[in-house]
Amino acid sequence: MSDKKKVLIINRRAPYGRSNARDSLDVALTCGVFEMPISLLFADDGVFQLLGGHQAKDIGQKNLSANLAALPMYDIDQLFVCESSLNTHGLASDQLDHNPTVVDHNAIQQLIQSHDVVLTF
Amino acid sequence: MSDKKKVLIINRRAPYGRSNARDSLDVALTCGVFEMPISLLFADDGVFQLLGGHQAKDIGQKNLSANLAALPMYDIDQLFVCESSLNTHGLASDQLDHNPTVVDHNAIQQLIQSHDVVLTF
Amino acid sequence: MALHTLNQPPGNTQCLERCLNALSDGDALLLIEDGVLATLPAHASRFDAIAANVSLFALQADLDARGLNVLKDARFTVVDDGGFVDLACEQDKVVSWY
Amino acid sequence: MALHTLNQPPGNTQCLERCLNALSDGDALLLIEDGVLATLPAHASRFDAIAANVSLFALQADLDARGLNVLKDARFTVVDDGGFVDLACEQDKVVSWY
Amino acid sequence: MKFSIIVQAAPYSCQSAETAYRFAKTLLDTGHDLHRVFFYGDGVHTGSAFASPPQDEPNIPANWQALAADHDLDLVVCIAAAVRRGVLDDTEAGRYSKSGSNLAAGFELSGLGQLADAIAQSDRVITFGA
Amino acid sequence: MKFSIIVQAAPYSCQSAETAYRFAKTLLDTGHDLHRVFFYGDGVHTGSAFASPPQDEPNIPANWQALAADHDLDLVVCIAAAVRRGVLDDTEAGRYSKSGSNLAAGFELSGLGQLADAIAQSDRVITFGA
Repeated sequence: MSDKKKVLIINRRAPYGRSNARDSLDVALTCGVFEMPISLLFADDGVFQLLGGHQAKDIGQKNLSANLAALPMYDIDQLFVCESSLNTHGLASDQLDHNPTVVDHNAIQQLIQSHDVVLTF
Repeated sequence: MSDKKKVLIINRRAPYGRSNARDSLDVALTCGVFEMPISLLFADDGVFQLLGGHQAKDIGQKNLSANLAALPMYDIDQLFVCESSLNTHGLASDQLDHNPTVVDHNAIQQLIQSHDVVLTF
Repeated sequence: MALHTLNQPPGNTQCLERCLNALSDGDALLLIEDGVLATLPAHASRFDAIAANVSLFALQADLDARGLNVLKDARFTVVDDGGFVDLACEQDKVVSWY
Repeated sequence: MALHTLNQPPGNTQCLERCLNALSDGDALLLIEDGVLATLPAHASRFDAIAANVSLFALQADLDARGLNVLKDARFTVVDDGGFVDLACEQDKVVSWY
Repeated sequence: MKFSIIVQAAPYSCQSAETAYRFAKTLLDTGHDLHRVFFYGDGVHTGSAFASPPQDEPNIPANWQALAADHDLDLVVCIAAAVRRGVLDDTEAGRYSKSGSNLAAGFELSGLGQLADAIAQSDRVITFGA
Repeated sequence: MKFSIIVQAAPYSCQSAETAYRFAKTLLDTGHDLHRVFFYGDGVHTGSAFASPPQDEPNIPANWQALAADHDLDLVVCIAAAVRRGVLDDTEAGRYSKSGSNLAAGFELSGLGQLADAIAQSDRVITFGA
């Protein structure tokens, strides 16, 4: 790698209904292997990826939260969650796993501007 | 065919962005070939399927409106469009091709109840 | 009478509203897949305008997958896959909102 | 500064709002595919809250396909595929909303 | 009661593909009939013999094949949707001069007339969409 | 300027698959470089050699192949996404004991590391999503 680009991955989809959440996590972990600085933002229905207590066996999938737990092993610790999305769904940040930082729309604009590459899932 | 089931097809997607509109039309025409009574309801972004003046050549697709023009040949003349969807997009029924009947939410409930099978696209 | 299924999350407002506006007296609504996210109390008011005798259901496996069993609003009856099939039999037709 | 592309129709409110809330001063927004349906004057007020120096564009081929060239709101500048590439070069990065 | 099922969702991308299978298995387990399963749109990829998911994930095409073998199911893949998406039986592979075919055993390619027939013949038609 | 493109959309179902191709062709026609195209999710079906669209519709896999031949492009199909969806090269077909392979010439199966590399090497990364 010639360059350590800072990558922001924005996760907007609910877990399980579509494969976006899992696809996104695979990209994040791979970038982590290559030691690229990664930030993850969870917004819209994507905030449900962080909610605890998933039991996905009966729908033939693996728990996403277990995979998210692997992030620190790749030094991925910059996790953000959109405040207005939490409010929309009546969720509090202490119901979420992985200790994301709560951010508003202005902070999200700053995240986009301060990273070199932005991927959306 | 043992039975002439009345089929309602609800079209909710914008044309071209996804294949739903074309897939739906193919089902409608096939049911027409088998002389099944078909009604078509256009709602939400699906109302744009009826807007005139499509020129889809540059995006590598065929004009959907030309295919819709084939419906009368299969005796499919029960076309409905959702009033609130037209209002949402600021469209008037006289901007639409194929002379759909404008219906409100109550009439849509009646359409669903009065058909034997409802398909959504 | 119809069984309506909805598999879209509440963020897909257009799909949820379309489904709710299509419900008639005696119909049943079953939330499946990402649709079960609408069982959260924060979304309860969206269901206030529907007819009183429309029954509301949510699919067990999908609630479990998303950790919503303990969080969901009480007016949704939880059904398993057998209950899904039963609902499809009890109603005259099935309308899928997706 | 970023080029934002949006390919979802205005009925996907969550995606449109998310995109609009993400725009910063100097960014550009290009509506593509079903996204161009938001160029209708009925949706103009949705764009009122964005920063004054965010430029708004819509892709020619997608407007043509949907019969919107004569209907679209005047504040959207029409670009062809070459203009799309140019916008991606002029801005530092591309953010795709879909 | 006699059901037919329309599957429009691609396996591994959309949960609907798995929900459709679970619904089919449950209705058969509880004594109902399944007249036909019609795979349409991206649902045609369910009929791919080449799908090779990891060992610890469900193999949705194989699950349908096993169910079809147990219950003599009619698994119809829309031919127009399948051919453009690269799901071919031997006949279509020959017609388009391809090196091989990939329609899984237990599935067949056929036209939308099979969907019209399913609508006419079934007590309930249920769509699993994408 | 050096671009990389991520394609997540399935041809024939999502217009994004066609938009991505048009964008790639335009940037090459106007003198820019295309470092890599990475097909991910349902976008992997773009690499199917079996896709057989009607004569009067665009053949998106063939269009990419022609563009790759003209410009020596690197068309990478995500191996994990492809294998589970039934897009196989000869090696994977052998590994899973399948009757044949269907990855189109001009495409190659590889891992997500190729996406990370594309991000590192390119001035612009643009996603065409589904």
